[in-house]
Amino acid sequence: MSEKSSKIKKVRPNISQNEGLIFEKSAPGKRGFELPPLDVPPVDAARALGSQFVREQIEGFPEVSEIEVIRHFTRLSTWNYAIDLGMYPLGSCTMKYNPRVNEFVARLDGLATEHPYQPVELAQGCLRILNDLQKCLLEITGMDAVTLEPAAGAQGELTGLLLIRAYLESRGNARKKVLIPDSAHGTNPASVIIAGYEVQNIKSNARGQLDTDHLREFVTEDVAALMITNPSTIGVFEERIAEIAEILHQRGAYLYMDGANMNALAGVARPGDFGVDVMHLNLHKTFSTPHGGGGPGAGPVMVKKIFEPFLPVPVVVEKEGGRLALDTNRPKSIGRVRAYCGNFGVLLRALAYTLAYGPGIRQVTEDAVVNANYIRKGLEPYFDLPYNLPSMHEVVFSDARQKKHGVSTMDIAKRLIDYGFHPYTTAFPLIVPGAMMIEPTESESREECDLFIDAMRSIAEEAAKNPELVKTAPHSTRIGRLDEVGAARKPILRWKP
Amino acid sequence: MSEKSSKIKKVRPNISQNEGLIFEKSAPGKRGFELPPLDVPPVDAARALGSQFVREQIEGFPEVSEIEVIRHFTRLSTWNYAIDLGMYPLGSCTMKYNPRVNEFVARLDGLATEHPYQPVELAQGCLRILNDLQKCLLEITGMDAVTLEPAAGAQGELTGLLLIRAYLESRGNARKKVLIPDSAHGTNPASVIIAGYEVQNIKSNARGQLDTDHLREFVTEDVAALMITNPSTIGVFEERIAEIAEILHQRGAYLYMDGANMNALAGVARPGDFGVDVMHLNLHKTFSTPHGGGGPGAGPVMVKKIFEPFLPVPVVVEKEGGRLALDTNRPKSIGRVRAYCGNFGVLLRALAYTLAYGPGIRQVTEDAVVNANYIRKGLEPYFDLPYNLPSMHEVVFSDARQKKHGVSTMDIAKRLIDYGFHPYTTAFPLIVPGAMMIEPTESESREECDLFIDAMRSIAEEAAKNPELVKTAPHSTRIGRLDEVGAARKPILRWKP
Amino acid sequence: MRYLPKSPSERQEMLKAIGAKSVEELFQSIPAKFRLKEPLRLPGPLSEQEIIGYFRARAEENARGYTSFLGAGVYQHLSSVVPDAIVQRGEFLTSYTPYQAEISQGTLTAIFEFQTLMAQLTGQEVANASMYDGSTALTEAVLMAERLTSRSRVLVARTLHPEYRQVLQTYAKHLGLTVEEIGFTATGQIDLLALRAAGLAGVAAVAVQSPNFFGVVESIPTLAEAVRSSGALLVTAITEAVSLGLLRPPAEADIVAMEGQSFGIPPSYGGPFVGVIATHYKDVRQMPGRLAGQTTDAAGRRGFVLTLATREQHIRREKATSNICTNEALYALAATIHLCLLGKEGLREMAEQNLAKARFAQAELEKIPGVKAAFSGPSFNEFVLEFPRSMKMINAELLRDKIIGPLPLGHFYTDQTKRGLVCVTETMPRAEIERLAECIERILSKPV
Amino acid sequence: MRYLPKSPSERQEMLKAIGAKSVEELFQSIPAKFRLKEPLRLPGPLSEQEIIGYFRARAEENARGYTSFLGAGVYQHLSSVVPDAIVQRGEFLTSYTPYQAEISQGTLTAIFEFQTLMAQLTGQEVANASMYDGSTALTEAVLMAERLTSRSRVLVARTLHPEYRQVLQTYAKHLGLTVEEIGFTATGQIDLLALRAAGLAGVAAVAVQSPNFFGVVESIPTLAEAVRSSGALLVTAITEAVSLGLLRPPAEADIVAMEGQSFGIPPSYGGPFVGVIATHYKDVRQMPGRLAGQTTDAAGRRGFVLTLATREQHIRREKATSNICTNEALYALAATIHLCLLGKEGLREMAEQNLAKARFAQAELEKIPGVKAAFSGPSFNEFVLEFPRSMKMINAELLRDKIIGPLPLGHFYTDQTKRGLVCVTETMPRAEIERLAECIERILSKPV
Ligand SMILES: Cc1ncc(COP(=O)(O)O)c(C=O)c1O
Ligand SMILES: Cc1ncc(COP(=O)(O)O)c(C=O)c1O
Repeated sequence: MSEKSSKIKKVRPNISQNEGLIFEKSAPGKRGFELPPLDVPPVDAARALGSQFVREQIEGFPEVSEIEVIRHFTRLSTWNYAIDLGMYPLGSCTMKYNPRVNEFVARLDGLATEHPYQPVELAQGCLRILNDLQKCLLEITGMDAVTLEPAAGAQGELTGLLLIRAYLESRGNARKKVLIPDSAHGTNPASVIIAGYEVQNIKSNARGQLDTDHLREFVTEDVAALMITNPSTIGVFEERIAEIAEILHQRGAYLYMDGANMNALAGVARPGDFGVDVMHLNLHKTFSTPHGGGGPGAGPVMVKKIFEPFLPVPVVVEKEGGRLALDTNRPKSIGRVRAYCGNFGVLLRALAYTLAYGPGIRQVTEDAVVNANYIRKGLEPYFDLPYNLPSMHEVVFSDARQKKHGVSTMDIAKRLIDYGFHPYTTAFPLIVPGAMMIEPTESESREECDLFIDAMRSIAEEAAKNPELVKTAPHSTRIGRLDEVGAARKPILRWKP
Repeated sequence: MSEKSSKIKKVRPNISQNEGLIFEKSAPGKRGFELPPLDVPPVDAARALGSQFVREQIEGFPEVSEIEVIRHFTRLSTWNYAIDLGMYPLGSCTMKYNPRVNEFVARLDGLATEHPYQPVELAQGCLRILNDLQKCLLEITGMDAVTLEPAAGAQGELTGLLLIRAYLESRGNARKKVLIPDSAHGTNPASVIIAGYEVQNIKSNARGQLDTDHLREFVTEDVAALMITNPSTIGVFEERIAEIAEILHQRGAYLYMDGANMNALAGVARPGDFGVDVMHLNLHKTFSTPHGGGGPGAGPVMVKKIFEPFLPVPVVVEKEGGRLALDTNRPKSIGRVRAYCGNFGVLLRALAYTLAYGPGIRQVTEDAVVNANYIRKGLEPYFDLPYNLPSMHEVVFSDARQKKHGVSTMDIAKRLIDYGFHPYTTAFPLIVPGAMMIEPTESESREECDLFIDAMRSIAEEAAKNPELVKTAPHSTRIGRLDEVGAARKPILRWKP
Repeated sequence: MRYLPKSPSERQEMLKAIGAKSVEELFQSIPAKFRLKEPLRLPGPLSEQEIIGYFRARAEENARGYTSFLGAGVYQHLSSVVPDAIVQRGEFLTSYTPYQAEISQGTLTAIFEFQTLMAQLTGQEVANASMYDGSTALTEAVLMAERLTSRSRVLVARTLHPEYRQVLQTYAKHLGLTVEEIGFTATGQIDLLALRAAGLAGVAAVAVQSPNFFGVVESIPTLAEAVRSSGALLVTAITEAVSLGLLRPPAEADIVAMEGQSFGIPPSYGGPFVGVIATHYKDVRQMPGRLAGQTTDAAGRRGFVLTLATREQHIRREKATSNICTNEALYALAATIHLCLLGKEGLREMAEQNLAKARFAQAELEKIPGVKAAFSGPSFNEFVLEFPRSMKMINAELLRDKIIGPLPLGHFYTDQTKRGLVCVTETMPRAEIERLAECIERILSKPV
Repeated sequence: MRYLPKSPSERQEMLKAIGAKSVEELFQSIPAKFRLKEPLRLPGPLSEQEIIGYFRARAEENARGYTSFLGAGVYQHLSSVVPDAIVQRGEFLTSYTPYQAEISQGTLTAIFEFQTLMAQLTGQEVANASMYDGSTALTEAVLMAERLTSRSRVLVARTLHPEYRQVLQTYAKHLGLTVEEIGFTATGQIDLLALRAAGLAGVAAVAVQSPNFFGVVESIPTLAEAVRSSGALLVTAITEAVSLGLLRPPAEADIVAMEGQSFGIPPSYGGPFVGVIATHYKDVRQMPGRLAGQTTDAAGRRGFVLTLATREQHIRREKATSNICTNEALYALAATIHLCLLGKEGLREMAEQNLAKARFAQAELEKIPGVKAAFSGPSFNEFVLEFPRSMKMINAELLRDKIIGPLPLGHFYTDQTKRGLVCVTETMPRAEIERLAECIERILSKPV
């Protein structure tokens, strides 16, 4: 590859196995799994159920052997980038190390095997895990009560909003609107809608912060809550957070905090202390549970005392003697947000993570913030920093300087791939045109941060001197930029024989 | 890569992470593991032991964190080829699928955790595994008695030879020589020496088979045994095997069979039936235990009745009521060949493999032989077949035709890498100059065999048309051919600060 | 601090490079009064060994050693060790949502395969990857029907999983939907007369489950027939996905909402599982959740990308089809691997074993005096029995025999305190089924 | 047949392509009378579930739930779940010996790191990767000394692991080596006077172990001093590798033969473990076993290759330094990962905890009337106690308390029936040590 400059230190080309779709390997009669013999009399399905209820064989369903399955997915896996391979500086995503012991304990017999409907006397271990995690999360956030039910951040947002709504309703008026800064994540407005509210977008000020004067105007009797992300999605702490809370509280509205950026605060400051009423955490971000190519996650919601009666069922309660139980008989509850007891397997991993650090979790936060600032320092001379405020766990540059050469944040992101890195987050937050949102997390060594800084500097140089090289990247991957427009125009969403 | 012909269907280039040595990532104070706190009073080592017994800190020992270790070895792993990635047609090595469930059961609590010195009453499970495996191996080989002690094939050879020696000694004369065909694996002669015998090499005949007339000459009163590999290392069954055994037996010598090629026979024919007196198996070949980049293995030795008293200790014995015990009180035993009870963890996996097939193991053999013959058929027009006898589980070509263009078996092997395959075995057996020894095993699908045939044909064409391309291969790996001569001249065998 | 790759002196050097005197300086933007002065009161730090010890101790406090006849949406099924070995490869486990297609083809290809498998199984044209679980999939399917029909009435069978119905209620409440429940007949199936009586005018969705919460198979073609002309959509939930190995797929439904836990995902006290929505190709733009689509690069090589993102919150914000972002991708992958192993024959055989075992169990249990089937409709691997005494009492006794007995229906249907839902899958040994029958017989034969 | 990637019709098509009418035809070269007519009488075929069931049943027949004080060459040590997660990556697990360096740099680099770690730990210049285990490593080390010195007497300390000595005997017997054993003193260390008395003339190797089989640390400098001038080589075996975290390495030995099981490798009823030989750089060409060396490719990039293969059987056949071929590479990798995690401080801390726990245990046990230390030399994590009654009887009683007691030395040293070898590592909770002491005290206080 002639374009491969010697500046690329982190990767080299190597061979990579091709592989078709599993359906393309199928042949009748191959088996990848065998069942133990049936130890009861067989039953004729058509006779037992009525033939109208019995299906034909499944057209196109694969028939392959075990080794073909192993190879298929092993080969596929080698086409992925991952935290285990290197830095994954996706801003807002907190792609940190996923400890292996968490995978181990999540699979223990007696935990992975438990059924949500088994009698609570036989589920004390599961309940204790939930209860212990709840206590940890309350201590870390400084809040009063918690539900672990929500399956991800977005469901946490919805749950939190429903709690505010339920409380307001109980006081006679659910109100109509939720305020959302323009820097917010897309799930925030989407959740507001499901909660039955209107979205009122509010503009950030020139410093990327919430303008309190502006806010004062918007907080009317119609406003149920403000959803804020703190540190904001540009990685900056809302200095006036207490004032913001006060403005809301004075008008009977509440402060919801999207806790996606809690990796900047754990052990350093507590939302409960600075006026937050309701918040969620993303355990698959801050608490290290693996992202698995898109999930699972968990989005616990923490609230102040007044919202507690409204928590979704079931609620873990302590009975006398330390016995734990699941309470579903809660008349004021917003109801159930998903079946069973939340993403238990994710919650369990988050507890394992918390126990590994204990109060030392503060060091995590410090390292995350040091890394972000180190990268900021290293890249400030090369990239435009639209909001020059102190960065916490992430830093957001823009492609303003590179745009002059026709090179966009997406181009730089793709070129980073050639340098051996996963791209940063592009195109978010919306308040930064051409955003380059970089969150290294605490899991990166100085060496990896230095390589990243080097790569970005080198790309900045390329953008000036050889913009085409950057605009056509990546050049070293097994596949080039894909035709996304074509994919969406006439979507092919499944294999067909 | 301009030389990359479109004939390469199985692989494409992709990026691959670089990584230094772990020592190069070390920094004082980083930790990758923490111990639970000590629950007894600490002891001052110098005081307790005498300071002359206590070491200084270990110069250069690494200090790294858990994520660095995970990334280091994950990155390293991506530089390897493996069975899980594709065909590994190393002749004589039987690189077959290593079932995942075997890894699972080998790690079970109550198996992986057991100590070899725990009382036999508390080790009945381990002993039962050993005993069940013994029975299976005896049924498969048709032999009378077995030891599971040897840690690999080579140690099996030594053990087998010592058994022959001990028996002969018990009859008054250990004799002096062991005959070895020139097609034999290098471990055979090396083992003979440790057993205190001289090696007498004997030439194969023009058909690559043992010449019985020739043999008759060599089998004198000095000869203790003949070590034969059957099917031989050219993948051909010794048709005269019974006659060979007879020649030996008539002169009081014994037939040792290197069972490395048992993947051609299991379920089809039994060495015990065709005159073999002593043999070993390589469980890490025929019985699917993973090769792990060079081991571990296990090399059980099966013998005819007369050798049983001489088996190494310990011997698993059945007591009344089915209770099992380890017998070490065997006066005629050759002694101990390694500590404890053999490579138990490997033996266990081999049993899991055997149980998965049961009598169906014959199908394995059939598929292995079909694959080898299919490849032979596909490649015969393109490569020289020095011994044109019916192939069993492997086929050995030579580079004779390609040599004319200056292209050697090693060059073709290296070029195969560019085509996405692990090379076949080169430079063995010695009776084939420029050998290309191909053993697909039963684990390859027709699709993978076809890709292999295509690749080999394409390389044959390249060798004729563009020999330089082949001679300088591989071109697509993250590193090129390495300077082996330089490595051996002034060996650098460890990292130094 | 074993997870942190920094030495103390590296920390100092990095601070120096930043130009900060201390790490405190980096937190100056947080008002001083909110900065914690004391360390948090958290348990730990624990070594790896202690963490394992903690969780092992918890595992001991659960139901190890008990035989369980619980199902009700969470099933014990056989699975190979292979899927778990593969999902633990760092390349799958520790990667993010595959936004950067060039370095995410592994995940994207697997998602595409998942979508295909789910479509094949459900008899639908397209399926997404993925929803949080079955309950939220059902809920989102109803919301999707609302968008497609612009109507606001929802009719839900009372035979639909009670917790699914509760989740639907939670979501529906504030969206102006009215949810009406439709009862069931003696067959255990939805009451078609009641459905007709409720009227389909203004109905966005009729939601049923098959096999339903009582284990009874609903007649989807009949329901589709009944619903079709009204303009309402038929939404079918599936909680026991293994049933699709044998049962006619709900091809006539407009939207299928499925829980995929049965495909090799451990019960794990209720999650994480994997929800799926499958539907008509034409309605895909109203479908929530991730979709991978096939396309090519400039060189014409096949590849996969996340597509139709204009449905999603990160593009459309308040106008998105759903707020879902993080989903259950890793379990979609696990289910994909599991199904590839099982294959056409394996899945059918597994389903047949379920049927055979459940029928055997039902026959054994019905031999007990006073025990009888509660419903007459066809069932797969779950069935409701009516006992002569309260389920609660019987179950309390069964625990002494280390058996977790039938799910007491009274918990969800207050009038059904003597009824229990029995689940028997291929994992249940015959001997344990017989032991259950013996124990119940013994319990019932005791004087009250 | 789930491991076989062929459909019945593919088999037929392939046979057709080969030109064979049936698969039988491919076996024609085997004389008909030797071809089996009947299927083998083997158990199975078993499904994966049944295989797991079989092995779980075997596990139940072992010592689960017992506390064990056994060591004697096989030790319980803490290890992280990380090494096992990594060695299970197919790229490591399912690759062959790295003959093809271009596609084996992962394994080769790790081997190079292993060699480095072993050299650092043992205080030697170079180490190989790997030998079958400690016992064969010791044996091969002695054979290596024979080659280096061209002498044939071997003096072996009786304090060397008895099974290691037996293995040495098995190998030595037919190579013309005479093995003489040297006794021990009241310290539990080799008897230097006896060593001198035996005379070093014609001696190839003096073989000792430290800490020795009694757990007593030998003075390697003193031994080296005593041996050096004679031209014999000092071979030092190490069975408890964790001791090197704290104890002075045997830098003065000429050859070190080590068992690496202590580095995170499970006991697994005695194997597979990993043996190592370490020695002087100048003697490396007489060393058996695999060696990876650093080199470069044509572009000057660093890489690693197997080197000095001219020592090995596949090149030198009967003139090779050993017959070893397959070794224990995967466990060398596991040990490497384990040691990288432990690191400088972690290994020392682990060793210190062993010392502290063993000292605590010894003190607790010596409080019991009639129980006393058998030897006075310094010990690490094992020590021999002398009891007022037979070890056999005491151990039989201890089993009732679910304790596997000290190893009865009488098994190996017929005159020591009242002595037991106690091993206490960092994994042993204080409470269990105290329980052992209580149980022994109770047992001994019973009238005979
Ligand atoms: C700031 C922010 N809020 C909310 C979310 C949504 O969380 P989840 O993906 O867990 O639903 C994300 C995740 O991408 C986020 O970055
Ligand atoms: C024919 C033959 N014999 C013997 C051996 C030696 O076996 P091992 O490597 O298990 O010692 C091998 C393995 O390479 C072989 O192929």
